[in-house]
Amino acid sequence: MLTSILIILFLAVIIGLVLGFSSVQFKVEGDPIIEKIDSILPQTQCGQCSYPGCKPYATAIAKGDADINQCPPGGEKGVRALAELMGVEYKPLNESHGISKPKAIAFIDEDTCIGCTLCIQACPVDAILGAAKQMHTIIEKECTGCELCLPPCPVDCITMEPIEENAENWKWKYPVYSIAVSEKKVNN
Amino acid sequence: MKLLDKIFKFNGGIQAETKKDISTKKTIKSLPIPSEIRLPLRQHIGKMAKLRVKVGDQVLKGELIAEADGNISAAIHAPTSGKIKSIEKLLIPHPSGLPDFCVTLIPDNNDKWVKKFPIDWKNISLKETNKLLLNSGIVGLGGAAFPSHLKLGTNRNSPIKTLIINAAECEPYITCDDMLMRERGKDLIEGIELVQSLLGAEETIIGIEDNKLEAFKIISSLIEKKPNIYIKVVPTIYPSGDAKRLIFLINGIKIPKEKRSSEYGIQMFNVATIVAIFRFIQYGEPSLSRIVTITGNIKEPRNYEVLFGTPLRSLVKDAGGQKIKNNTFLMGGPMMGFTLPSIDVSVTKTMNCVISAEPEMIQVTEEPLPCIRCSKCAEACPVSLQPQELFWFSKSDQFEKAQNYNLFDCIECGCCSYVCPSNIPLVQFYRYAKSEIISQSIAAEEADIARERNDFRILRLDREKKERAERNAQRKAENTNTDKLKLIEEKRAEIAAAMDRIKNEKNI
Amino acid sequence: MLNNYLLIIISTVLVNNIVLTKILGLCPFMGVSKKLETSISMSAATAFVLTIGSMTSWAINHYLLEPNDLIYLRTLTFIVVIAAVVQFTEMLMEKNFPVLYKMLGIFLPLITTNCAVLGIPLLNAQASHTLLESAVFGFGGALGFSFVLILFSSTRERLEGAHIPQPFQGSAIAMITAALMSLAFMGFIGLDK
Amino acid sequence: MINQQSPFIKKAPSVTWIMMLVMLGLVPGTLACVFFFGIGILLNLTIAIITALIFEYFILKIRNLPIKLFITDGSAIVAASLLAISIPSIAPWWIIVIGTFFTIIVAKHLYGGLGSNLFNPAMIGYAVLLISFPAVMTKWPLPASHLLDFNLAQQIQIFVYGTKDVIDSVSSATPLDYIKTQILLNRPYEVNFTKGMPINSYFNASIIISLSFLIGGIFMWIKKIITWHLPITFLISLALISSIFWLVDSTRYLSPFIHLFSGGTLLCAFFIITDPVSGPTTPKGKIFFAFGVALLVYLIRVFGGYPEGIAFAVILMNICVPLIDSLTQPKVFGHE
Repeated sequence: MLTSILIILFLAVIIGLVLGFSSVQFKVEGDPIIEKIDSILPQTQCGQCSYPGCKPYATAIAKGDADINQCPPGGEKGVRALAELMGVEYKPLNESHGISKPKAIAFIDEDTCIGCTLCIQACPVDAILGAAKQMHTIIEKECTGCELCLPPCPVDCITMEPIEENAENWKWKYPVYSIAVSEKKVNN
Repeated sequence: MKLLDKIFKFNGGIQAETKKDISTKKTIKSLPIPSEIRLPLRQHIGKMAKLRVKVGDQVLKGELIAEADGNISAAIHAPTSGKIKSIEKLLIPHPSGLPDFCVTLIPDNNDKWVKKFPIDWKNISLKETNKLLLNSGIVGLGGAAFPSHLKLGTNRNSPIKTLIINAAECEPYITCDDMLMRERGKDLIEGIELVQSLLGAEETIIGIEDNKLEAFKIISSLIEKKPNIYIKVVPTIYPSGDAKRLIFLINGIKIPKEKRSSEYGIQMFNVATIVAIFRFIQYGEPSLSRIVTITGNIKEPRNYEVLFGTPLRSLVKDAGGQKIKNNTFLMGGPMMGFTLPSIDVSVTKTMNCVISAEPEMIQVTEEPLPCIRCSKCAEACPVSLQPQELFWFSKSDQFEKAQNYNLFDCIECGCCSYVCPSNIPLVQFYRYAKSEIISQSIAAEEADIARERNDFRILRLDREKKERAERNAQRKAENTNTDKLKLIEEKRAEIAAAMDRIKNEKNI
Repeated sequence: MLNNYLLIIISTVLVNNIVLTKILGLCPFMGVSKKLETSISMSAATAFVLTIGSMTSWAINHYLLEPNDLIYLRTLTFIVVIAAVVQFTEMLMEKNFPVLYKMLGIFLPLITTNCAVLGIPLLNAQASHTLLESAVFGFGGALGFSFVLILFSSTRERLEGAHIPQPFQGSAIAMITAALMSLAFMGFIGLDK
Repeated sequence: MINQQSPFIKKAPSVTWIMMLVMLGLVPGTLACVFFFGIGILLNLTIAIITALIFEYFILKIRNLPIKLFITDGSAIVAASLLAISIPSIAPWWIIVIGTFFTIIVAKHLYGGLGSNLFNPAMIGYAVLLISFPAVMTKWPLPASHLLDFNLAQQIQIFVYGTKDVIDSVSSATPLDYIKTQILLNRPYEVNFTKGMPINSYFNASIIISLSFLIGGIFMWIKKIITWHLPITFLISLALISSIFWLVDSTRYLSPFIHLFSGGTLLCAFFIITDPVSGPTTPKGKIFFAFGVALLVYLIRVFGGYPEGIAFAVILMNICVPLIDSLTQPKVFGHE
């Protein structure tokens, strides 16, 4: 009886020492996984995930505070990529955070705009040009379509316009055939 | 003249029925000026040409309508004299079937030339010649539509040793290069000599498939006395006319996807492009027309010399119309071409061939089955890819893996689909996957920009906040400072007073 | 002598494969076999834990438990030792391969409860192997585990594009595949004689 | 259906046509089997094909796939035929039905049907049967010209009730089985081809059957359904491996000749490992795969517990196929 207790004690001490030593030796700082997650997120900075931007959301995912299905602009593909990176099961987009829709770009109706600069302050990527009491315009190339400029506008002069398909951005479509060859796999 | 014997062989390829004799029975015919000309502003690889005319302008034949926008772009000229009717989005010959900007010109039927400026290339520098070529509007007429001035450009690292003339014309049905060689061999040879000396190349090799006997005879007799021009007959195996495949057949050099042939001292031109360059330099005529094969399900198949912008409808009408009406036309060959969105599109610089679709071409008789991994496609792939794996990944959206299997090395030649026992439209899957990957990478780039800008904004807001805080603090500090000084001074005054008192007391 | 070790290896890798014949360690076998990359790293981690674990377990069994007639403590002490080795491996990985560490996720600490990892030291103790034999047995077990895990994950990657009937997608078809692999491994019966 | 993208022309044999040619290739071998092992082989074949089609029909119906398209592709018939030929001619009917079930339903359709199966369906069916019913699966009739003393009533009786209640004298161990037992028991064995021992009649039959399969194989090769890689590598590897052992100790190990011409070696070489779906696709991979199968076949035949290792060897190598394929990618044009 006594020997067994002694042996267990002995083991506990040895193991404790080894682990204690290695925990000092292999101390980890920083978390490169955040960068990886951030690179998957679409960087719209829209805040639909309930975090103030993509980076904060990435941090929250890495910490385990947020789920992977809270990013509507990333859509199903984004969730899949996150699921793969994190090694968890795919789950459908959480609709309480919004639904995925095709990318759109904000347009300012320049006749209505009163130049209040509220939208400029709201834009997360500084894609709106203009100064006080002057008409504002959107730098199309830089607009992420986050819609954050819509609510602050006092005169509702901003509209979201989906990007039109033209000969330049046109994509070949998924071949459609009547049977299983081309049936896309939905699960896992 | 020398005949080169050693032929290298790439993996696979296919031997399809060439069907070329359909359209070689008659000579090249010039199509009369149509009643309306619609010129798309994007007929080449690169940026859309920059418009130089406005609605209502009167233009002469050969006058600049749109100029090259930057270096990777090509100019567009009026194919005949007339009046600009409109500038609007119209259907263009593009697989998307989407409209794009076009200039509509109403010909006045005078066909009056603008003043031509032949180039005295022997007495001016290469750089100047090249600058002039920028607005020749000449692009690769084999179908790739790569602006030719870039290929003749001077800013390259390695000198060009070999000029290869692509006369393989490997796709079935197409005969425009064949007919050009038969009828305009002299222009071609003069053009070759010109381009060879422009490039400073030591030799020229003409690569021709062994099914064009007549053209071969004519060309060989023309180059009999030319010491630096060789002709090399390659076997009729599609896709021997693909640039990198042809270079390999001729020189045994395998040029990877991401490299240009010029890095290996080789430059390649299509026969029609050579003639266009020759005409521009010799006579000052910009690129205004091309030879188009019209064949297939048509009453009078033959080759036409057609002005750019001519509606396909007038071409079809002149060729007697379709034998079996189905209103479907393919642009390019049957292996790599695409169905035209409408008969109302116009002839462009890339339109080497129009095939009036045979019913069996557009009607799939057998249903596709799943891939049975028979690897017939891998045996046929001229790039030595694994089409069955690419298909497997493309159909299930596993793009990363598809890229690991070198999806982007695929030249979409269609050999895999041609031999597939399961009837799978393999090339369609690759195009889909490529499109998706490209759009994803564009999205990723945009995301990077957005991230940077967002980071910058956060930084800026932080800095502003800090600055504000600092200012406040400073202001506060300033306030407190004066108070303190006052205090100290008061204290000092008190001390001094006390000292004085003590002194006084001592003195007393 | 060498023959003996060779037989142990053949036996543990092919004939008595720890996963397919002994049906031990199914949890990571199913859990981390979705991607080839993770399965390779999982294999490495398990091999490390198994070899070290079976050696330390041997030492404890040989020097502490058997002389003191405390064989009933085997399971308990082995679990503790394995848990410690796993903890150690985890820290090592977090430091050196952080992305992998994140990808393996819960399955890394779960090596502790991997019955293969406990099973091998126990089998070692039962068969009264020597230190070297224990190490070889542990390593062979790990090799067998890695071997089938890597093969299994490569087949599962291939299945990703397959048009599997809805009810059989995911784990179901993986279990069936494992069963068929096990069936094939039955062909090795008798090879270790 | 309208084809809207290139290429607009094509010329390829259909899957059905390929499967039909495979069936044609099987004809000489099957006839030889029938000649030596009796009409039972034909009964097996018939019942296997019928049950395979029935299973196929129902599973397609359940999976909501176009029935006509997939039934006519012929893959089920080929798989069932390969299974039936491997099963002893005196096996009862339910053996075939169980085997076909595993072949069609488990090995093929659970994995997604045509083109998706990881394992060779026929070999899965065979391996399941061999492990579950070893006694039945290793009992072949003595090879003789069974067509001459053909007794339909007896055959059907065997087919319905199995051999147990009928007669015992018709069956014996296969040559590989016999030799293995003899070696295990340290007894001498005969591999002489001229004496009239039962083992010799086995070999004579084996050689003729093997040659018939070879003819079928060559036919498929001429028709370009199979490439040389798989069968040739397999046969050469098996010959090489067995030669090495045989040269080391010819009293313990059989000559390569016997290995090549016994069991289902040639059937395996031309019809089983050439299954495109479960096999590798790259030329190098094919060589690797065939070598692996040969090695495993030899190991299991000589050292393992089962008399014939083809089914196990093929399935084991099938498991390795995705890995082999990804590791043996040919060099892409222009890549160094």
